[in-house]
Amino acid sequence: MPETKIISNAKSPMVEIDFSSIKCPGSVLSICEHAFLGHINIRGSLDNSKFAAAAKKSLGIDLPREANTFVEHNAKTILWLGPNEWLLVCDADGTANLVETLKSNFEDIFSAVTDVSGGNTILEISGDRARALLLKGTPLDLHHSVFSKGQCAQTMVAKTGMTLWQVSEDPVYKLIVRRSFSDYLGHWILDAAREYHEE
Amino acid sequence: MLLIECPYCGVRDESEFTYSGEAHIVRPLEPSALSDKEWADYLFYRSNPKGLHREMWYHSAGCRRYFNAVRDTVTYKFKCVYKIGDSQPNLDELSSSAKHPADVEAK
Amino acid sequence: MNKYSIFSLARNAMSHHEKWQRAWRSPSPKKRYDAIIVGGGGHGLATAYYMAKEHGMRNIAVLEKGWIGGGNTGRNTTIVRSNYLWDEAAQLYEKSMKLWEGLSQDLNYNVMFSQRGVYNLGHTLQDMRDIQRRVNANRLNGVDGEVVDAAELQKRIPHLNCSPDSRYPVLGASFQARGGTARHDAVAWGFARAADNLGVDIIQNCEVIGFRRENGEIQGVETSQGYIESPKVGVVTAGSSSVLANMAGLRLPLESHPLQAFVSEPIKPILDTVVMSNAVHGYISQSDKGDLVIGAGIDSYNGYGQRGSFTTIEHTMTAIMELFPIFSRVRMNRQWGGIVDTCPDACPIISKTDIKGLYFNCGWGTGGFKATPGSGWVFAHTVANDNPHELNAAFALDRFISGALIDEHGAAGVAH
Amino acid sequence: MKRIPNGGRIDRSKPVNFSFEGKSYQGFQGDTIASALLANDVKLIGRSWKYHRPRGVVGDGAEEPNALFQVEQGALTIPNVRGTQAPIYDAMVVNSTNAWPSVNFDVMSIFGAFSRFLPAGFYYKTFMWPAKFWMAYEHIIRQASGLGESPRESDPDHYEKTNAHCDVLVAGAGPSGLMAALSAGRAGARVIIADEQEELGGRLLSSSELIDSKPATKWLEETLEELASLKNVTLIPRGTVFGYHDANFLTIAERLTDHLALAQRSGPRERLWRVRAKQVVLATGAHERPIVFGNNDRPGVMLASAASTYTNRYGVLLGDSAVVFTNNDSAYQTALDLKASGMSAVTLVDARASNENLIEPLKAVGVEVINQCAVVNVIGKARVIAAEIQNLSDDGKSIFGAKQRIDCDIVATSGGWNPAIHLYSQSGGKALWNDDKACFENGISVQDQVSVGAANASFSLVDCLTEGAQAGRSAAIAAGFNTKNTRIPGVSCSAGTDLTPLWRTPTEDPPGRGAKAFVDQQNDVGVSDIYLAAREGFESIEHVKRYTALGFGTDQGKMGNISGMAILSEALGNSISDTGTTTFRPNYTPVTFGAIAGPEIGENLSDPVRKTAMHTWHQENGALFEDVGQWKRPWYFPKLNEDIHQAVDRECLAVRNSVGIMDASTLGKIEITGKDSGDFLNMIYTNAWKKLGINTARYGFMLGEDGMVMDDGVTIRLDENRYFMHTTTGGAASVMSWMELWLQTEWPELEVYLTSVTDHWATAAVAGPNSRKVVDSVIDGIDFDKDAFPFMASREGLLAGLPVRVNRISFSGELCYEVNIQANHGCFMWEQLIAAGAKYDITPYGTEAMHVLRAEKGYVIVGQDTDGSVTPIDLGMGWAISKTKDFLGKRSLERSDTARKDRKQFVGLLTDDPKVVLQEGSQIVNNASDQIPLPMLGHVTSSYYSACVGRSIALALVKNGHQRMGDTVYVTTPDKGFVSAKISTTVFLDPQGEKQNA
Ligand SMILES: Cc1cc2nc3c(=O)[nH]c(=O)nc-3n(C[C@H](O)[C@H](O)[C@H](O)COP(=O)(O)OP(=O)(O)OC[C@H]3O[C@@H](n4cnc5c(N)ncnc54)[C@H](O)[C@@H]3O)c2cc1C
Ligand SMILES: NC(=O)c1ccc[n+]([C@@H]2O[C@H](COP(=O)([O-])OP(=O)(O)OC[C@H]3O[C@@H](n4cnc5c(N)ncnc54)[C@H](O)[C@@H]3O)[C@@H](O)[C@H]2O)c1
Ligand SMILES: Cc1cc2nc3c(=O)[nH]c(=O)nc-3n(C[C@H](O)[C@H](O)[C@H](O)COP(=O)(O)O)c2cc1C
Ligand SMILES: [Zn+2]
Repeated sequence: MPETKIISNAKSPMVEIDFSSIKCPGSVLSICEHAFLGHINIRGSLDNSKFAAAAKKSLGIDLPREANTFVEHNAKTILWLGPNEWLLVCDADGTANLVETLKSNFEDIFSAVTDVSGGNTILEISGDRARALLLKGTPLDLHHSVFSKGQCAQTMVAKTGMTLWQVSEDPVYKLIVRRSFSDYLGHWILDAAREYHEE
Repeated sequence: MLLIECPYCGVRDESEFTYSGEAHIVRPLEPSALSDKEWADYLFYRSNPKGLHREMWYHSAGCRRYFNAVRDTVTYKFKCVYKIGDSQPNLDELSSSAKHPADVEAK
Repeated sequence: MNKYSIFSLARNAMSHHEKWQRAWRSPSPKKRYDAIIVGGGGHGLATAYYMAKEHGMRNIAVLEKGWIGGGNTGRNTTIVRSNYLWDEAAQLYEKSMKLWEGLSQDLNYNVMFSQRGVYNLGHTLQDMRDIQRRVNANRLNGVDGEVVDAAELQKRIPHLNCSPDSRYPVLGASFQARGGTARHDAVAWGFARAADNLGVDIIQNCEVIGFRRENGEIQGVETSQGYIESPKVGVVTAGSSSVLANMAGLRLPLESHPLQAFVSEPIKPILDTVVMSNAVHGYISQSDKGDLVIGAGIDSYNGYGQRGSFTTIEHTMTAIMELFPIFSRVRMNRQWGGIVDTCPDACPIISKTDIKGLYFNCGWGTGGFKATPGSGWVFAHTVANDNPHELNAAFALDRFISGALIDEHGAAGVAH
Repeated sequence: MKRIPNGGRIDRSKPVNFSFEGKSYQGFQGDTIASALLANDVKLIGRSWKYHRPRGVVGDGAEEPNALFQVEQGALTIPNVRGTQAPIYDAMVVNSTNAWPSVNFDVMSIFGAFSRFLPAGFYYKTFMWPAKFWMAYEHIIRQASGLGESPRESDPDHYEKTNAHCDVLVAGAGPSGLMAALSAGRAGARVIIADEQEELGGRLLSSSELIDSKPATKWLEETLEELASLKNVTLIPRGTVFGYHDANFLTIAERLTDHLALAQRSGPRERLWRVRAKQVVLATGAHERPIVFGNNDRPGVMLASAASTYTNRYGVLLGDSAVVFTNNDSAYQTALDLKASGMSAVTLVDARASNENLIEPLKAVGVEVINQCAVVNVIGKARVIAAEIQNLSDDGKSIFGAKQRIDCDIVATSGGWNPAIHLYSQSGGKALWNDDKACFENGISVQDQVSVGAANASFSLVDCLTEGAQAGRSAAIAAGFNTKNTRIPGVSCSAGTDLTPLWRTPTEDPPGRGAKAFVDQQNDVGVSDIYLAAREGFESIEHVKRYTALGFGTDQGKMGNISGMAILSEALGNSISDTGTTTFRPNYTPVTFGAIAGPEIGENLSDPVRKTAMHTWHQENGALFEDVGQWKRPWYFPKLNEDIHQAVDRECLAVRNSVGIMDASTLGKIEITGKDSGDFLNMIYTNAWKKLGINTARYGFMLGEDGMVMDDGVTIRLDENRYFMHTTTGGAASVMSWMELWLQTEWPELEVYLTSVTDHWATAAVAGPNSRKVVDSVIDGIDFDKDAFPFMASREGLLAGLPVRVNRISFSGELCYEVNIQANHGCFMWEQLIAAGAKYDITPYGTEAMHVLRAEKGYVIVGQDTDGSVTPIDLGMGWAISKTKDFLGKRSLERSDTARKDRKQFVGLLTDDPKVVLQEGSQIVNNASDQIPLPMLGHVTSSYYSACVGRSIALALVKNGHQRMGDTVYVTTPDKGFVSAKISTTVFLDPQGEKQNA
């Protein structure tokens, strides 16, 4: 997937990192940044049926209740972050509207909706070595019997936090890292991938 | 290297958590009514037991929830975890469920 | 007592070393002592020694649950310095430093006190401000100190990585020339032998399991070897202090944490001073045997297990690699942990308690080895006179009530 | 070359050239340094640590105390390489350690002659006079200590780390480990099996037994093939399991390139595996222990199993004749192996009475067997020439009769076997003494762990295979897999395991008198040292360890510790189980610092480098950076040839006179939402929040419960139930968890949610009299009129169509607008502002100018002007403390000491000489001529030359300072002098705040 790191007046958080410098076929390891997406943090309690209903009304799907899972709906990914917290990833264009919709549907309900799009970026990691690469930095067990498609987790990778989810069994992973840590993570990945270079 | 069960996310590595000290130290409702000595007790004095300890952990790199745990400060084994607000487990019952001598006494 | 000297060594060599006396006796506990010191670490043994030497108390005992020197005394990185920030702390540690300077002769035991100097590195502008502040305060308190810039530091410690390209470049350091290291075991043994020589009973494998008191006064201690009567009990049990306090129905403002350290294989001399860094969190020196002795930061959780988590070791190792990249191919031989009694203001508690005749000397946390002689000296005074010496008056428990804490976190960040 | 014509696991078609002590030698692929040197008949390979006695190879693995080498030179050099485990490769450069100028002629061997003056602990008794000479003595002691040399250059190699999870971790790949891996692997469990050796197989690699009627090595080959074919099994050869931590966390150091010739190496040198295992099977085998006797350290004295290994596995011909000395059955095989290797004379000396069954096979091949005798002494210095034996009494406690001399090249000895319980002990288990087998063994398991095979004191091959298979199966079942029994292969005949303990050959004289008999060769600890320690009252084994250095070396006493314990119990007259062991600790064998640190070192990786959206712009525009927390913040932007002072003066003047721009993105930003947000803030901050108007801002202090200032910042009310908090750059994360702590644990009933938005926003502070014009020209939708948009107000607008929030707050005391934009547009915004400011010569400024500007106004920097012991009242900001409500830390302010009126207080300082800039961190005194210790009043927290004020200014904490305006005090200088200064207010410029309100 082609990466876009600069559009008109925006720069992606990982603008300085060149993943194509990892010299190996994509089937071995492939990494790209999905910048400029919408990220909306949603807080509320599913024990509050009004909140649950309002969320469903706004999103067209229930917020995932089960820990460490995510759902996809209408080009939106909704990740469970905690017992009263979700992250919604969507197209940049729709973000502002969605934030407004959520806020108005949540009117008078104990909740919070916060646009955090500028603070996050997403990496997609795939290939035979994807799992091994991540395992160099994360204490999470990524074996398919433990962590598979449909699951997500917030954890550490190297010395920064990440939100990780598995998109397909191949495996393809996506991970969110905070903007200010992303350049660091980029360097970490380039270093960790050195082993996989094919001269 | 502890292995900690977050009551929300499940079992995770120690590196995702931040230790947060003794649990159930309730902030006095009316601090100004306390003597300096009572206030000092709340602020600084800790039970610091050798053995079972009720303590707080923060899943800082995960769901960012605080929760409580009972852990043995000698074996470092967690006896149980429970959510903030849940009733305190009975330490005597937990300690009698110790598996073997090494569980209660340091090597 | 056999006097130790090169001559006695030679004489004994002639008799195949068969005539050496015990360094200390192995007495059975008496029924009653004038005072009991609980805890046979360096501090406890020093206390007993100075009680006997300075205060003429001869009918006293040190009770140790295991083997003397087996607590933190036997597992610390042996850094000795006195460049603390606040007046009270500086005076206390400086008293200790002065005692160190004559200790081998005083005890007739070579504790190998090596004044090879101690550097505390600064990596940020704020570190450097703090270093200036501390060195200035030290000088006015009569404690030697010097601020060294990065260029000078590079000359003095050629293998230290002072490159501006490191993650947290070394900007400079404070230096205390009189600081250094000592042989930790010898400190315990030297005090034990000297105390024993003055009549102190050192009783090992004798665990205190309870206190007897009446009308708010201490009567004696229950031990694994039976009840022992004494009107004065000084508790010097470091990581176990809360456990002892609990036996007496007291609580302390302490938490016990694992603190880890490790050594490399022995290598030929390469580092002739002590280097500490708060910011990247590691400290290193080379022992006389040749191993690099490296200390970590405390593990965050409470622990009585004398072991900690591997991540802490890794973290410290990263720090050491930042400071001394040349050691990357050297190997780590052994790692271990101690139980440190940390106090909210990173300063010790040397205090009377609400129970008459019961005294606590604790809270030295990650940095009390350097204070061993001084701590014993002031605590001996406190127990003997039922009153603190002016050097330790500020370290009483009441500071937690009044709020007059002596916050040494800055100077003590990694306080070794 | 001393080789057996064929056999063994060396590849005779692949000669390998290497050098030792500058001389060239040849070995074969498959040789270790030790085997290759022995094959070249090099017996003297090093000098001992203290006495510099000549030493040779004793063991064949991790237990080796002597064969430690310096391998390679320069940046690649490695100290203390264990020659028994390190393979040779082409052009390898090997040197001995601890000998000068050479092993054969070592000047320091003079210490050997003085050995009687250097018993255990001699330095505690000497070097005390004259006191000041100790440092000189110490220098000499140090020069003599240490083994190998550290590199003196940075390591060119790279180290990797990985996390791993498995159902079953098997440590050790001998017969028992392999069977465990096999049965767990067949069951489908995720298995990791690691072995520290170059090849998997353990003792099978040197075994002459048959398994399933095939040579053991054939069975090994087939088993490894099957394991390699199982996808769920990970094999890690050259992988030492070196640490067993809590919750079944184990560490493995895998060596990836050290066995290759330098030119063939690529990729990482080592990989550290951080393994979390559900079940652990310890199949780490056992270490043979020698029997201790006089001069037992002479080159050529070795373990019986090692002698077999060198013979069978490496095809080394160890000499022409041998004496094998044993107290147990296992060494009988060694005698057979040595005889079979072609030696002309092999004598087996057994301390026990004769046993026909054992003797028969030996006699058959011409091995002489002598029973109820013991080797008492070894003749020869640089190599063994002969062994002397004497009769042993029935109880094994005395020797008698005439000494008999047997000429030989090697003396192979076996005192029995010590199960490798290291990892078990590290796991927290307490080893138990087994009297029958005379060894310590696995006691109760305290983690999900089991020991098998020789590690479990089961020494026969059948038992090893059986226990391994069972353990593998049980572990798989415990991890949730279903499985049947694994077939146990048949074993021809297993060697016997009978043993009668004999720790040392008794001596006629007390231990201090006769020939030196070594227990721990690496540390030169002899029987006499242990007796001396006991005599001097060091009765605990832990004391003996520390007094004599027993077990302190790189081998951690694998060979000598247990014997040392036994000898101590003999000296003390108690039992071995009373004496007990010392504590087993990681590392099992030493592991490189590089592997433990891993790849996360250096400028980019040792700690995250946090960067703002404008970072590249700053870089391109010449900024120097300051580390603030993990952030890189522009410190100042020097123009050509400017030093820091010139640059900062210029930046400050630009802000005061025209306009400057600063990157303020790093400040922590937290959104606080919910109907109870105001109440919550009331508890978190010292001042009151509920009446704050929407779109207005207020400054707040946050205290710890101890009443001391913890953080500060401006918080804006965005709407009825939403606030936007700023924290300090370094404090952001801790403030967030602090607030969560209170919300979640103490006041869960409050309807408040917190969301960190630090990274979402990029922020530029545009400050200076011309700032209004600059922001007005690029931002639409905001009326920038002074009254429409007053100080401490907040507005939303658009910049090139992008939403921005503009806060009129100021840390410089100037008219100032902080513009916030979604961070992806941060750089764009910055460039727009710069472009718009061009006509006012807009000047980017860094943290240093910011510090000066705020100091001119007397604004506090938490962490610089405070140190965790300062209250808002001390700072002269009592106005920010609410009298009417409770808040965190309030009660502490009333404590007797905290409420004192004469605490250290925040004041200004003006030097009498306006050109003198005080040093930050200087101490302040009343009277410079007082005696040391000189009472101190406080210290200088901030100090600058202020181009705007036209003189130096400083901020300080001074005892009772608020009551001492105008007093003269004295301030230390770097050259140990003092300068005079007067106490002043903290505000040096624009006291009425006209500029920021303009
Ligand atoms: C890894 C590490 C590194 C350190 N590095 C340094 C450093 O470089 N510099 C420095 O100055 N300090 C350092 N310290 C701190 C220093 O070791 C301690 O502050 C100091 O040794 C404390 O001495 P002590 O005699 O009070 O305690 P200990 O030596 O711990 O003695 C207490 C004794 O009390 C005994 N005891 C406990 N309970 C009982 C009972 N119920 N009955 C009888 N006896 C009992 C224990 O067995 C123990 O022997 C370090 C500590 C550690 C763990
Ligand atoms: N006859 C006797 O008295 C006697 C005594 C001892 C052993 N033996 C024989 O030795 C064999 C023992 O088999 P086994 O499988 O129990 O042990 P083993 O010695 O064959 O294998 C153990 C393996 O574990 C490795 N190892 C040890 N610690 C390790 C660690 N921390 N990390 C990685 N690897 C490590 C060793 O290098 C070795 O390769 C049997 O054949 C047995 O008959 C016989
Ligand atoms: C200053 C110092 C130096 C040490 N040097 C060594 C050493 O060279 N070799 C070694 O094996 N252990 C060394 N140790 C560690 C001890 O073996 C031991 O681990 C430590 O005293 C803690 O005791 P424990 O492991 O028995 O619990 C050293 C310890 C200290 C405090
Ligand atoms: Zn969680």
